Amino acid sequence: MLGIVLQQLVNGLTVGGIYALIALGYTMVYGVLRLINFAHGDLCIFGAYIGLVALGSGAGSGQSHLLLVGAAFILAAVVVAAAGLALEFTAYRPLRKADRLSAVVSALGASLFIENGIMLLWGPQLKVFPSNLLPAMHWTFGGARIDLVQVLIMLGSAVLMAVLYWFVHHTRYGTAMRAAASDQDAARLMGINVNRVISSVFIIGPAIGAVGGLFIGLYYRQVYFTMGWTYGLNAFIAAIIGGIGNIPGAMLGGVLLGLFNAFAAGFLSSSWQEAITFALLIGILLVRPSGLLGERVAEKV
Amino acid sequence: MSDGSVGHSMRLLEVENLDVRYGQIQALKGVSLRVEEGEIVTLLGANGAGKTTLMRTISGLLRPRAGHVRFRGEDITRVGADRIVRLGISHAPEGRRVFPTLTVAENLMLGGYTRAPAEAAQSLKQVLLMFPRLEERSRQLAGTLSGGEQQMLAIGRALMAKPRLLLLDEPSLGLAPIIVRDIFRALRQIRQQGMTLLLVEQNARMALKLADRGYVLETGHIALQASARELLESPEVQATYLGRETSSADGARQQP
Amino acid sequence: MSDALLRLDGVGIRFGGLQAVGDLSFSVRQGQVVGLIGPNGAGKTTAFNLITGVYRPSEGRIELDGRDITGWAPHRIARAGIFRTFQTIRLFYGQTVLVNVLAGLHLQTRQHWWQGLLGTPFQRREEVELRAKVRELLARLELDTVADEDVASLPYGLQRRVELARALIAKPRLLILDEPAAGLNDQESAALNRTILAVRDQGISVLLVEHDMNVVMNVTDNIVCINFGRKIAEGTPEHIRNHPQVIEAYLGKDDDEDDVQAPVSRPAHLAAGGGGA
Amino acid sequence: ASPIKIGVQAPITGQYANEGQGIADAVKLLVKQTNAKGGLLGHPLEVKVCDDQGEAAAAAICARQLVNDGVLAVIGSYTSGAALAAEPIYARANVIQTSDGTSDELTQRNYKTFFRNAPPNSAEALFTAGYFKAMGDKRIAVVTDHSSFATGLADAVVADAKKDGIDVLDKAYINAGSQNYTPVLTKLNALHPQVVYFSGYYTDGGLIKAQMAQLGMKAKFVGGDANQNVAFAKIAGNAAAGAVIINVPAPQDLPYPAAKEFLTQFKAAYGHEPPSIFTLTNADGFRAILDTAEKIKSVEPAKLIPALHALKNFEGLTGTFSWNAVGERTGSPYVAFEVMSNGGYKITYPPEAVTK
Amino acid sequence: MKRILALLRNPWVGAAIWVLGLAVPFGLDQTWVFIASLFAVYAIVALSQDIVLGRAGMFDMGHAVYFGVGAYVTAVLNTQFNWPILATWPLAVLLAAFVGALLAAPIVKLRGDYLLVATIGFNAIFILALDNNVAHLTGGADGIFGIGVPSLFGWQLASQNAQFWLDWLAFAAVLLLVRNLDRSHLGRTLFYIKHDQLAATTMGVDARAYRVLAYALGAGLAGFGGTLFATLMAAVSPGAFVFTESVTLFAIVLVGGQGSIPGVLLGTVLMFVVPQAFRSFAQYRYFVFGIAMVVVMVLRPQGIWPRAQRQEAKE
Ligand SMILES: Nc1ncnc2c1ncn2[C@@H]1O[C@H](COP(=O)(O)OP(=O)(O)OP(=O)(O)O)[C@@H](O)[C@H]1O
Ligand SMILES: Nc1ncnc2c1ncn2[C@@H]1O[C@H](COP(=O)(O)OP(=O)(O)OP(=O)(O)O)[C@@H](O)[C@H]1O
Ligand SMILES: CC(C)C[C@H](N)C(=O)O
Ligand SMILES: [Mg+2]
Ligand SMILES: [Mg+2]
Repeated sequence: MLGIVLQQLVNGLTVGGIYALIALGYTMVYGVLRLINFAHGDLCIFGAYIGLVALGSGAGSGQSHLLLVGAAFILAAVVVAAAGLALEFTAYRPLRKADRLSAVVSALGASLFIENGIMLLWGPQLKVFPSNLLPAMHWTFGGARIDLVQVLIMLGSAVLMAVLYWFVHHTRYGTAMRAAASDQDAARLMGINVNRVISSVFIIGPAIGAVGGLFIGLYYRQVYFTMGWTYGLNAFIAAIIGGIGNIPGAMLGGVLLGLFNAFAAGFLSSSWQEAITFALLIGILLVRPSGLLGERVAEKV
Repeated sequence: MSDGSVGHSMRLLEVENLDVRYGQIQALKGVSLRVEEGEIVTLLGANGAGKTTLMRTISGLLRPRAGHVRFRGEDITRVGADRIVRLGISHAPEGRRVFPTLTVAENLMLGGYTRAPAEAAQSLKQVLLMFPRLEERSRQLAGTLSGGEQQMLAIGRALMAKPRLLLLDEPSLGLAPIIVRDIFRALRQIRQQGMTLLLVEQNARMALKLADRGYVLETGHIALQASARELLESPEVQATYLGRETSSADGARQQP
Repeated sequence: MSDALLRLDGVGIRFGGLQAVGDLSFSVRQGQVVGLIGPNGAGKTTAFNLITGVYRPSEGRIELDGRDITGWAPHRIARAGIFRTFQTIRLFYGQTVLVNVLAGLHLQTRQHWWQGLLGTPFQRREEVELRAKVRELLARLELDTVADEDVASLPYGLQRRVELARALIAKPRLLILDEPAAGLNDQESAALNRTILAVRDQGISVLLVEHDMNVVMNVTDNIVCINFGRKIAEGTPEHIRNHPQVIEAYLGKDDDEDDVQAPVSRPAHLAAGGGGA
Repeated sequence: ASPIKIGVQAPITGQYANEGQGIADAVKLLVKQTNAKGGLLGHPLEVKVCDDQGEAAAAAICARQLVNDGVLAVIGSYTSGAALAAEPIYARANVIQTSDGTSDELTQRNYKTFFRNAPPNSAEALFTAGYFKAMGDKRIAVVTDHSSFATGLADAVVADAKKDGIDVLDKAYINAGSQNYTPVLTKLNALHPQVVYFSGYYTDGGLIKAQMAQLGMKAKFVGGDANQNVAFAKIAGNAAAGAVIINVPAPQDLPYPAAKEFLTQFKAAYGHEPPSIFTLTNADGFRAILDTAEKIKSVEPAKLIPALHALKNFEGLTGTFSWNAVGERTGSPYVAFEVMSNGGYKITYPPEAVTK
Repeated sequence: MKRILALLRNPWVGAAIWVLGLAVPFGLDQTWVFIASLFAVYAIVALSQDIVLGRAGMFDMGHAVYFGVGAYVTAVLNTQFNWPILATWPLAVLLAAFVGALLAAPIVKLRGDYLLVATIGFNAIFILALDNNVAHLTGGADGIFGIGVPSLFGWQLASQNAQFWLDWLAFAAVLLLVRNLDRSHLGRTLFYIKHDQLAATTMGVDARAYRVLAYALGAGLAGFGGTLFATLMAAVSPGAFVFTESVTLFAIVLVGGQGSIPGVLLGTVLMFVVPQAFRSFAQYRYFVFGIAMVVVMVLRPQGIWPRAQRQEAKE
């Protein structure tokens, strides 16, 4: 029994780590622009495709696979960050002063664009990652098995998140980001280049998300052009559970969601798992409308 | 503060023929004004006259349709707000606009965002001396401060940039009489430190008593400009902006 | 006490560790104008929010006409006859003055929702009547010329008046005004004084928060001064004006020119306020 | 002469896109060949393709559109669900439909216009239970998605297996495409099954096989007919070898010369092999319709449909078959084959079919 | 251009266009008749979404649920209990409205984006319930097929044309309802709540009750669209009511223009009719759509055809 619980813990933490990485992008953009960037999930999956290209093209070049994988991560992060920046410039910046919902629709449009762009570039069928990219190592403890990809996912996400947290909460630039998040004009009056801050959010979030996307590719070894929605939605839920706009919240939400998924599927019902997840989400919202770590700033009247 | 590098003939701030629109509404029409180094200039005007609009245009938050803003001889009309701060203009905006989800300390720290940390720390000491309440509340989220406390924070935050020119938009709005006085005292202190001030106030009497010169803005254009003393004595100004003394002989201010 | 319209009895609320309002008791009688004053952050707006149901008091009792209305939702409080304006204006921007003021007639509207959907003759007739009522009031408040303008395009002073009209048309028993003179120049605030007195003359009680002593001292029958959420003085304007604690905490000593111009290294009152009483 | 329109309703996009494209490609290839020979009864053929995404809702719209386009016959869809949703619409409009959908319901609703080009679930389930028995598998866990095909097949397998005295430990549902199956597999593993039987489609089947390996599960993977697709082995990766699939023989294992010729032509035209046997079964459905129309010299539904119901011993690419009165394809042998590490298949059961 | 728009806004011009629409089966081929029916159905659903989103200001991204409830009520009652199609109408509408009210009641107090997430959740749960074939009524992932045709006074509306006319009539009824809403106390109250809930409640508006009412109304109309959809398609399946459909409905309202009837209809044309008409570009369809959505929002953030400013002014 303990073995099963441990195994489910491993299962959950793996997926949770991926969710958390993607959730960070949602939360950062939301924090600064109050915008649900519906295109974020697609950007992340775009990252997986870019990684796939790198891995596919380098496969015969005789490099050690680990190096190749590392290069794929960097390439994916860079390309997706560039895409994020381009997205911000074209789809969101012109709507900075418009109604919030206009930007949401623009984001939905961007999502369709990216998703179907991927389809046009890579075709409407599943794409499969090469196997054997990573050494087939695994460890057994207490009846549970964990393999190298899973360890990499957990470690990678933990480190990235910690760095990001430190950056946003303990550096001047991070404080400036939070200031821009709360009042852009006032931030300008402090000498903060708000446009640059927003751009940096659209660089950091997608770059981290691309890492998450590539982890998906390495772990499940199949990607599909509409997958951005599924993962994006889950990550978004994670961000909400944790308290959207809040970086530790995104991490907490992602991990909780992953664990919850695993335990719900493993012990309750695999086919109702998603419903149980949403029920949890709605329950949390009703009890804590701003998520677990979201601070309630009551509206002053 | 009077460094010789700035030629004496050079105006600190010069606004020339400014036109600003919000969509169809023309908020400013051909507004010109100037502020000399070390002066306190006040801007009077009814609601909607365009005072805030003028301030926001100077600090770069709004782009004028036509006209120029020059600061120390340099044309800053098209310069972004964040760069203008670096040039030496600080703006404590209307409605305080503190960062509600940041602490008081973080708000102040951002006020000195453009400066070296060590210099900013120096200014912080002075600001906290001027507004001790802010020191007590330094870890509180700014959004939960009362209106007066927020106003102190907004002024303190603007001072953190150690500006040459401080723009203050209605610092006394919604504040208790006693606080209003405190704030004006603080403003006097600031002036003694040699800072230049452009002040918008509904409380015309107090503003004119503090200022050297004043402008009266009416529906987007300058209707009157004169020394503060002249304005105080002008019948038009008295009728519209200084009603307290003439209309209500029993106003609070007349009490011993 | 039996003729009190509104009565607060030991009302208080905490936000986290902060007692924003504590043990507050006072009452407003029929046809009275009562002023609530106090330093910034004293809890005046919070008290209004407690009375109008925006916040729920954590202790104490609020009565209207002897009926316990503590903890009622805002719309029920409105039904009981209390209407308000806000410290920062809250109008429905992008709509005309007329439509804004129509909101005040919500409780006097008789049509059912399905009648609206079907467009029954009764519903159409009522819509015409409601608009006529609004125009009538707008004329009285000299707002008729702007009735069809978007409120967003109006100067601030007029916006305040529209907000007042919206509350007045609802036939309040008690009207609550949060800093109605903020940002008005002296001419405008003198006009406000006249309006408040006219409202009172119709038998409507008024409770107002205001920092402009020119308004407070001239229109109120009774003033309650609070500090740190607690009442420190209550009485006629005359009484309050000379009340040492009120002067100390709120009004300040009236300074003559010299005093103001003298350099003050550390403002005494600020220090006193910050130190807590 | 005015063209005769042929519809293709298939998942051109969606999870099963490569199957849908395979069907569309096969039909286009046959149409090209037919037109090169002068068309059908002197009329050129024209193809109308509609993407049903493997989705019942989209399928109903496709059916409406193809009917409005005035097609004579529709080839497809790949999934039973999409075929089922479209079936009544074609029936009302008297449009012939041939599909590889194996859900038994397709032939149970008495629509005269439907012709199945693959054998039904009930036959497959019976064969599968027999396979378990022959292999000595006593403890099986069943996994299915929610499609009518997969649940139908899973239920039938469970029933038949129980009749054979096999212990069915659990029947678990997954949501197709959700990828994260380790939680449910962990749960099943705790029951120590000898076999995990999966009745759904290859995209999930390959992943389940891979995740079983990741969890170190000892159970054997056995998949239903919808797992036969070139992508299965790619998705399962290192873990693919040893998976068993139950279906009619795969394209490369077809002994018939006609099949070999078609495969060569297909490869020449598109640069790759067909994704699965279902490209060929659908081609067979289409070929049978063309052939019958030529024989009776008519494309009148009133004449063509009864003629198709009487189709006997048609020489298909996938073997000789007939259609009975309800449009059921009769006469196709099942086999069980094992996936090899190079992605090829090795037939392991029944003994008479075993590849040497 | 302004003048043309103003002209098109005139109700008589709208009525004339509607009458012209009645003639579609005489002038155009069957493909277009089907597309026109589809338009009528989706227009009803989009208008109902606009009640909740554009008028009451609730970010509902799960509106396909109520569309689905209506469709499934008709499908189940007709195929499994042999109810005539028209007899299922009232139940489809009422049940959808009821479900809407029930789901909305606990969540209407949530702020914008949180409400949006909760409604996405409803949509996901709804689909799973359908997939899991709850109560063995919904037919699982592949849904229900073979829904019958409506009959009126013993006359079978079997032809595509007859169905079109039925849908077109229903569409007119819904249009009238929505137009009346705009002129009523209810419509105004929803506007107040959308704009400033606190200010509205202090005027005596029970915001929660009104929001639930708006939700029920929107859900009921969506359910009406659903029952028409089930009949038109002769099949229902979860795929027609998934979250992405909700997203499309949501986008229609904003691309067209919140609270603007012509805007929403235009949005419906763009998102549902154009794709049907350009089937041969299927591959590029959503790609182009995506670009179009961004471009429209950037150029016209209020939507292509925004609500007339201050409609209320003219009495
Ligand atoms: N964001 C805006 N959009 C449209 N019009 C605006 C906007 N801001 C200000 N205005 C209009 O511009 C004019 C000038 O406004 P401004 O705020 O500059 O006046 P002000 O003198 O500061 O008034 P107040 O004393 O009320 O602060 C007014 O008519 C106002 O309605
Ligand atoms: N929602 C809240 N959460 C936390 N603290 C609050 C909240 N609302 C008010 N406060 C605190 O309660 C105290 C009273 O605030 P309130 O707004 O009532 O003051 P006020 O008397 O109206 O002041 P002003 O004259 O400046 O408007 C302040 O210290 C304020 O920071
Ligand atoms: C082609 C097959 C994989 C189709 C599957 N047997 C179904 O009925 O859906
Ligand atoms: Mg102003
Ligand atoms: Mg207040």
